[in-house]
Amino acid sequence: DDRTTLVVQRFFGACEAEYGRNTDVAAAEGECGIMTSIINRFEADNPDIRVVENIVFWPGYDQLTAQLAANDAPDLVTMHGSVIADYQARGLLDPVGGDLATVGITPDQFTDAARRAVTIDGKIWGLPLDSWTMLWHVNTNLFRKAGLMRNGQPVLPRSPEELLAQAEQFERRTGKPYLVQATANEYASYTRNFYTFVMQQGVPLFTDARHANFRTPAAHRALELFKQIRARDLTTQNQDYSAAVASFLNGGGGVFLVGTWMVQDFDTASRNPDSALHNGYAVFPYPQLFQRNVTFADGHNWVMPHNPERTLAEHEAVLRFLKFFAAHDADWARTGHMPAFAAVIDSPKWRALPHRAALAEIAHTATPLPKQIRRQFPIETVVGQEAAAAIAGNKSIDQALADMERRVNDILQHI
Amino acid sequence: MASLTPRRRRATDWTNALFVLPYLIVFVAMIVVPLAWGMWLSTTKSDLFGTEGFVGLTNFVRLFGDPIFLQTVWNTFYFVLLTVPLLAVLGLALALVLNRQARWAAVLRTIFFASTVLSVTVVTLVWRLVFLPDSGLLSVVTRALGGTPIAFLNDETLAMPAIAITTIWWCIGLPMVLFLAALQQVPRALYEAAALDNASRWRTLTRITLPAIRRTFALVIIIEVILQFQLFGQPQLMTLGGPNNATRPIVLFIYETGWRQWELGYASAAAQVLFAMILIAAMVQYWLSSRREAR
Amino acid sequence: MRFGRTHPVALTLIVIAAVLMMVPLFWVLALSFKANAALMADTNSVFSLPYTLANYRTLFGDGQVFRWIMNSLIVSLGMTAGVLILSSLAGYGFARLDFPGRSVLFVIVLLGLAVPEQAVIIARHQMLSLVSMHNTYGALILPGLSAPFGVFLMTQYFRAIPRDIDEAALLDGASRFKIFWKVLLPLTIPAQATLGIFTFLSAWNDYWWPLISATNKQMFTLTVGIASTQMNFAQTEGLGFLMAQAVLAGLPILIVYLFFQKYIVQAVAGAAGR
Amino acid sequence: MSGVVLDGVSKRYGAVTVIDRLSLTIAAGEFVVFLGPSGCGKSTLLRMIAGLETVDGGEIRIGARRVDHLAPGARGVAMVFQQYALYPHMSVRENMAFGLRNAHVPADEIDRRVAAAADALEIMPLLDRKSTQLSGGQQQRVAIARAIVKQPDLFLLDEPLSNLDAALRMRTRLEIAQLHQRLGTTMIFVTHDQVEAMTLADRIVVLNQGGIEQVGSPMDIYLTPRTEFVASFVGSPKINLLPVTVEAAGEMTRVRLANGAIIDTAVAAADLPAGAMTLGLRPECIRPAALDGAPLAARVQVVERLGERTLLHVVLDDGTPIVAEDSGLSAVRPGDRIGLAVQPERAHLFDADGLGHHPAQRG
Amino acid sequence: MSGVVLDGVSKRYGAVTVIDRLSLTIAAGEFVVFLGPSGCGKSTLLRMIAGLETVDGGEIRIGARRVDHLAPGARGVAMVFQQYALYPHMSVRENMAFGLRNAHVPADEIDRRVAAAADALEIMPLLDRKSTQLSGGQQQRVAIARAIVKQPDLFLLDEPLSNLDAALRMRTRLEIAQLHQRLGTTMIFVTHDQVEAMTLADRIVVLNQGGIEQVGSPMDIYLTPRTEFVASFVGSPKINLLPVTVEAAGEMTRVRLANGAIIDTAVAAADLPAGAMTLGLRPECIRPAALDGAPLAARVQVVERLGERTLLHVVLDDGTPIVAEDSGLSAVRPGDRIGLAVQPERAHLFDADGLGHHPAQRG
Ligand SMILES: Nc1ncnc2c1ncn2[C@@H]1O[C@H](COP(=O)(O)OP(=O)(O)OP(=O)(O)O)[C@@H](O)[C@H]1O
Ligand SMILES: Nc1ncnc2c1ncn2[C@@H]1O[C@H](COP(=O)(O)OP(=O)(O)OP(=O)(O)O)[C@@H](O)[C@H]1O
Ligand SMILES: [Mg+2]
Ligand SMILES: [Mg+2]
Repeated sequence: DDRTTLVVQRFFGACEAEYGRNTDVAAAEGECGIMTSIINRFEADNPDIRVVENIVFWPGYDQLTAQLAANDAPDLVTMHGSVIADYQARGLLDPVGGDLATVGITPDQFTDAARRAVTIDGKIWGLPLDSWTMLWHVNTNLFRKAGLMRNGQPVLPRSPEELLAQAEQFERRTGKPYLVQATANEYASYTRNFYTFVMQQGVPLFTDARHANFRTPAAHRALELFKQIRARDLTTQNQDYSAAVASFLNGGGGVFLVGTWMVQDFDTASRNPDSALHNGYAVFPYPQLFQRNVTFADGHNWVMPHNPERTLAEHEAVLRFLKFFAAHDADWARTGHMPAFAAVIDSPKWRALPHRAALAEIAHTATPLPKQIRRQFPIETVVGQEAAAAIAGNKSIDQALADMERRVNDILQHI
Repeated sequence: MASLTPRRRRATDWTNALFVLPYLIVFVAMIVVPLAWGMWLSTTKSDLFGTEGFVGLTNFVRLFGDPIFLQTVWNTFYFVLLTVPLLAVLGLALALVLNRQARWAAVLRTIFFASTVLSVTVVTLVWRLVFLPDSGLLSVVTRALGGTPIAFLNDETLAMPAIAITTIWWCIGLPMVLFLAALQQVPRALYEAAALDNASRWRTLTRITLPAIRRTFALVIIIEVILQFQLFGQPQLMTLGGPNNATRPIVLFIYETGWRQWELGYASAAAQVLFAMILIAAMVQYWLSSRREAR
Repeated sequence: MRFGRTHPVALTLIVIAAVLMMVPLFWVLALSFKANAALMADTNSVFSLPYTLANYRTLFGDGQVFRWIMNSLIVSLGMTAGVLILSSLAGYGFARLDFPGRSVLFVIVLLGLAVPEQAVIIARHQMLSLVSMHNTYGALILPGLSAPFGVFLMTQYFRAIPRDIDEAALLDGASRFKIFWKVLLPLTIPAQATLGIFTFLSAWNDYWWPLISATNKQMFTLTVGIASTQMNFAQTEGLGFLMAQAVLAGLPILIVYLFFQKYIVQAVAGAAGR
Repeated sequence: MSGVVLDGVSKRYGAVTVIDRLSLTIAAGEFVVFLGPSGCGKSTLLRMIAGLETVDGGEIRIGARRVDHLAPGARGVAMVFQQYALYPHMSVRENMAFGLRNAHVPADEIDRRVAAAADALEIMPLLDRKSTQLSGGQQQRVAIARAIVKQPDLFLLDEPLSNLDAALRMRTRLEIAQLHQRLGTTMIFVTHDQVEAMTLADRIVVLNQGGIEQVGSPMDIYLTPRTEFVASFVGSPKINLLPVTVEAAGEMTRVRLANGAIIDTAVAAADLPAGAMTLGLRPECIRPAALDGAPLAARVQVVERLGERTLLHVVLDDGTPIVAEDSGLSAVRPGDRIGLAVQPERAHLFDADGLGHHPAQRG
Repeated sequence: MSGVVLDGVSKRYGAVTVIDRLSLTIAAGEFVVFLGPSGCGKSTLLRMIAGLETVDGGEIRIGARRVDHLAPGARGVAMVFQQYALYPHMSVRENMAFGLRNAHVPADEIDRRVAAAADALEIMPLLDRKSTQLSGGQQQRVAIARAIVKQPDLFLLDEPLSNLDAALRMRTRLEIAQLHQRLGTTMIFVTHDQVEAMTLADRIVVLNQGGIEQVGSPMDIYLTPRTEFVASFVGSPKINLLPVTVEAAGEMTRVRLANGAIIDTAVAAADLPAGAMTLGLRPECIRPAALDGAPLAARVQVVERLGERTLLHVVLDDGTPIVAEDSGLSAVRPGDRIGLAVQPERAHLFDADGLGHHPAQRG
């Protein structure tokens, strides 16, 4: 075998049984299926390259870290935008911007969110695959019952007060909670909600790379809103992720706060006559409750770990692989994630996908945390824990924000 | 012993050490050296890719001022207290009842062991489904009985006991098997004598069986203390250490600081503290049991 | 033995406990026969028809599973054999033989019991990187061999064997190794079986070390391999599949257990005489 | 104080039948000794009575109660195990007190009984030792003491004196005899020692291969053994057994040895079956005599001096070995040719089935 | 075949001295019996020779080699343990073959030896049983067989016959005696059985409290016990010991009992220390006699019939208990008043230090 070996390490799971040989990307469904099919297709189209697909358990960073420490770097790795800075700062990644330019991929083709996710110090550190955000998944059947439909469109709140009022109306009319949330064994959504609604108030979450800025009225308001929702029983409680999904599918509540990756599943359900969502599903970006229309976002990217032993041939294979993926961004976007290329968003093909038109604005409103903030993963956990404690009433909001800030600063100080 | 020629004796003795040598080599390579390495790391500022410098005891000072860490210490102790005595007592009880050749005993032994074969991922997943207040097994039962389901894993005071129950369900096989093996060593004649001495079951247990297997009892306690101090997977997967850090154990803290925050020095320091705690707990137990033996 | 009859209260309690123990197990089994989509909508659908073999088909459809099972078997059996050999030798040495520094060494080994994996795993990883051993069976087995538990268990067990059996063998001119091998070792079979089960189990279920040592998918063990196939939200979207994986992963251990358990309870009592 | 009834009890280990439908009645207060060759089932029988072995058939009653379904502790028996079975982690005192504590005997009563038993068995100074720190004989005495303190209805003793020296053995034997007299407890005692059996037993049960050969008083057993087996098993040195043919049968039987010598017996000829017979002569009824006039002549091979008596191992002309007895200060030496005199009133005859025919009993 | 020399050996368990500077020389090929009360240190001594106990002082030589630093396996000894110590997981055959395999004896030779020993000890049918499935006596025989097959230089046997019945015991004893004659192996044998000691031993070593009381041939020990301890320990039933005062000392000593009766002895008066003495009379030299003319009169309390002889437990007028002996068919009954005749040439005297004075030996 004199083919060049390309070691590609990724998450998104394995589905050999279903898609092991599939090269028809259009026929694939779901993150795993589409990813597998694109890679299969790449191999089929590039017979001189052997792709070793190393699938790792989500999110795979423990393993990657161990590999890098053992000088056993793969050629390409899937990485969240929020994590890139950590590896980049330690010199563990190679920039790919120059290389991408040689195959005609330039940063200006990316959406804002995607570009921001891979740009550090003016260099491009990876090829963005997508951006994703939390969305407002709506059960329009229940909304109708609650009298929250106007012109066939759900009425969405425009301020915290409206949110509470509509939620109470919903609750009165349907007897069900307005919001469905995964709050058990789950902190990420707390963090994302918190980030989003603080950002909407135009208050920076971090004053600089080493300092969090959580003891602000804006932060207080964001938590207070969710505390109210919970206190007034306007949300499902004590559901973990699976239970929340099941609950929403079964018509357990009006709005499910979950990410882009569920659009496909719920859309499928809405076509099923037995489902509570039958002909009753719509999805929207988070409503603008405060001054600014922004939504916290993150995204998946391909990055290239630094490896001094990588040969020219291998390097070239990497480039071909990235180029191939860039060309298939539209296929990937069928997962529900936002495309990384502005051109895809503008394409009729993408807009024709269910509900995508309503989501297009995310390309502009999606906002990741500033790139200079490292350790976003552990910070997300800390923020989520403290937010949860405040919302559940285990601590006062101010105490939680103070603890949050102290703990995050502690992490940032010790980098 | 004046009569023993020293040279000869030493020669014999050194060859005796050959029996333990193979293990000792592995022990030194895989425990002693890494431990020393870890101790050194705990005095540095490092991540997995290198060391920035020696910082002395700074990491330890920071640990003892870190309320989150202190909470994990307490959580860990609490968990050990919840599980270890129960594991030992239940394991012993099971072994006592199931220590016979009968077919039903073999079947029951297998049942009580079966949960041990599952990996922590599956165990926690199943028990999350059990504890879920919304649609979990317990809630279904509670509702059927007319009660209101309790959110075990979302309740600051109930989360740890829920994890303890899960752990006991998962781990009961090992102490049971250890006790079973020990019971095999008790000469049957002793039970016969006790039966003729009209000893009640309880007295046979306390005066014959327990003294005969007390070494194993100590072993089980020590092993379980050590294992349960290293609680990690259950809270990581069931509660993520919450709610409000109520179930965050030391190892989860170590994992998060080391692998997520990349503060290897700090994580190593926490690992050393854990080591010291286990050491003290195990030694106290060992000392207690060997003192009882000496008497 | 007539007086060994089980007390009815104890029997009742234990049967109840066994039923409670089994409920989650049966649940796992039942879940593994349900379609993922049905479970996503409602986990309680497990209590009703239809059931399907689809999850198992998917599981075996991925040919990799067999390789991972092989890897896991090699690692687990290798580690079990190694631990049994090393621990028995060392246990005999510590329990029965005298050599300079014996008690100090034993105490040091006991201290080793207290070393948590977290305190050594990074250093182990780096050491094995230095000798480029990662992604080999050796690297997967080696750390497990150092666990002092086996030595502790075997030492305790050897100590409880009556000494006059050794003495008879000594007079029979048996070498120390022969006494160990032919006379005492057969009497420790219950402990061997226990240790065997325990070691196999922890090797089989170990996740953390193989995750960071076996990064090449050809070297994945079953736990790591199975985890790698999972999507982020596998527990929601692939619950049935997950449970099928659990059943598959658990079965070999159960078989190993069934094989060993008869040696735990049927072995010759260590104490001589009736 | 209770009698024991065994009714057709059987015991099998796998395919091997160790006790075969054995029936026996022991009166309350009786002292019965089980005598039999090694492996014949004595311990097994004792353990079945105690409840330590299941019964594969038949039933066992102690006193009025049927016990074969009762737990050992409920049968009111105390047992001294052949291998002692002391509790290794307890001191001697605790070993002895354990059973009493279980029976909730008051502490001072326990102390009293322990002290008394320890005194009788001369283990006072050992009371606070661990039982593993004792010599064999000491362990055996502790085992006896442990049974004694319990003052049970029924004592089972399995070779309880085997590891004691002669003097201690005698004292302990006396102690047991006195205990029996004092308490009137029923006792079953396994021994292989004739003297013990003879001196202690009200009745002796001779066992062979899981069945009973003969039950009777010691003198019965010794003087009128029911079978050849009993005759040869009881008595030390062993009875001489010589094949004979019945010669002329007057009122008493006269037999002819293989070498042609004629011996008169006191066995009534009347009820004797025809055919070849075996003559049984105990050594002590064969004494050296002047060569001429003695019915038998023999050459001395070994002279075994036992102190108070001397055993003469001799062979007849045709090579038949015989053991005869002489006084302790016998002047006979190996190689001597001597005559042998036989006491006719002590000669036994055994028929082809092994059944014994004995002289009419005196008085 | 090697002699054994113990030179001032001592053994302590903590504070307790169990063997106290004991010295003893055993010639090659000799058969020595250790006799002594329970707990006197017999087993300990044997175990020290075997190398199973460390020696706290002194030295031990087997043959020409000093062995106290050698491993047990290197000393060329075989031992039968008091508690058997069979390998529980091995069959009888494996138990016996184990030592031979270790010595690399060829397989067919092993088979031969095992078969021979099993045959001699009558355990042939048990060869394939697990040793846990044997009766006590069977286990003991396996233990002996296991030692025999090894054909060692030195045999150590710790009460090897204690669990055998009389007949088997006799046969096994004979087997051991023949083995000794055939192989000429040195043997050290612990027993508490007189007859065993008497019949087997070339020399008997009487131990007491960790030291040697007397070493001598069986007849020496029986006829001229060095101390009162030896006299009373050896002999069954026990020697009668009566406090006396030396009356008139002619050439032979004449003594007076507490009740005034006069008894003549054959002890030379010359070398006798002055003062109170103890008269030792073995039961077999006190015989019932016609009341008138007998030196002693007594009332019979217990008549103990042992078959070939009868023991008479009598009390003198002043209450002193005495054991006398009569023939097996004694007509004496409890309650009878009888006279007692004493054989003067068998009377012993012990002085205040317990040292014995005996009649001049015949021949
Ligand atoms: N481990 C020990 N600790 C303390 N004393 C002991 C220990 N082992 C034995 N002894 C004591 O040492 C003495 C000698 O014991 P040994 O076994 O040699 O006696 P023995 O002569 O064989 O007696 P027996 O005829 O009863 O077997 C006994 O008094 C015994 O109690
Ligand atoms: N577990 C067993 N399996 C098979 N046979 C056994 C078992 N236990 C005992 N036996 C056999 O049962 C028979 C009776 O044994 P038991 O112990 O009753 O003999 P015993 O009369 O007490 O002999 P001894 O005088 O030698 O102690 C023996 O032949 C023995 O070999
Ligand atoms: Mg027996
Ligand atoms: Mg002894």
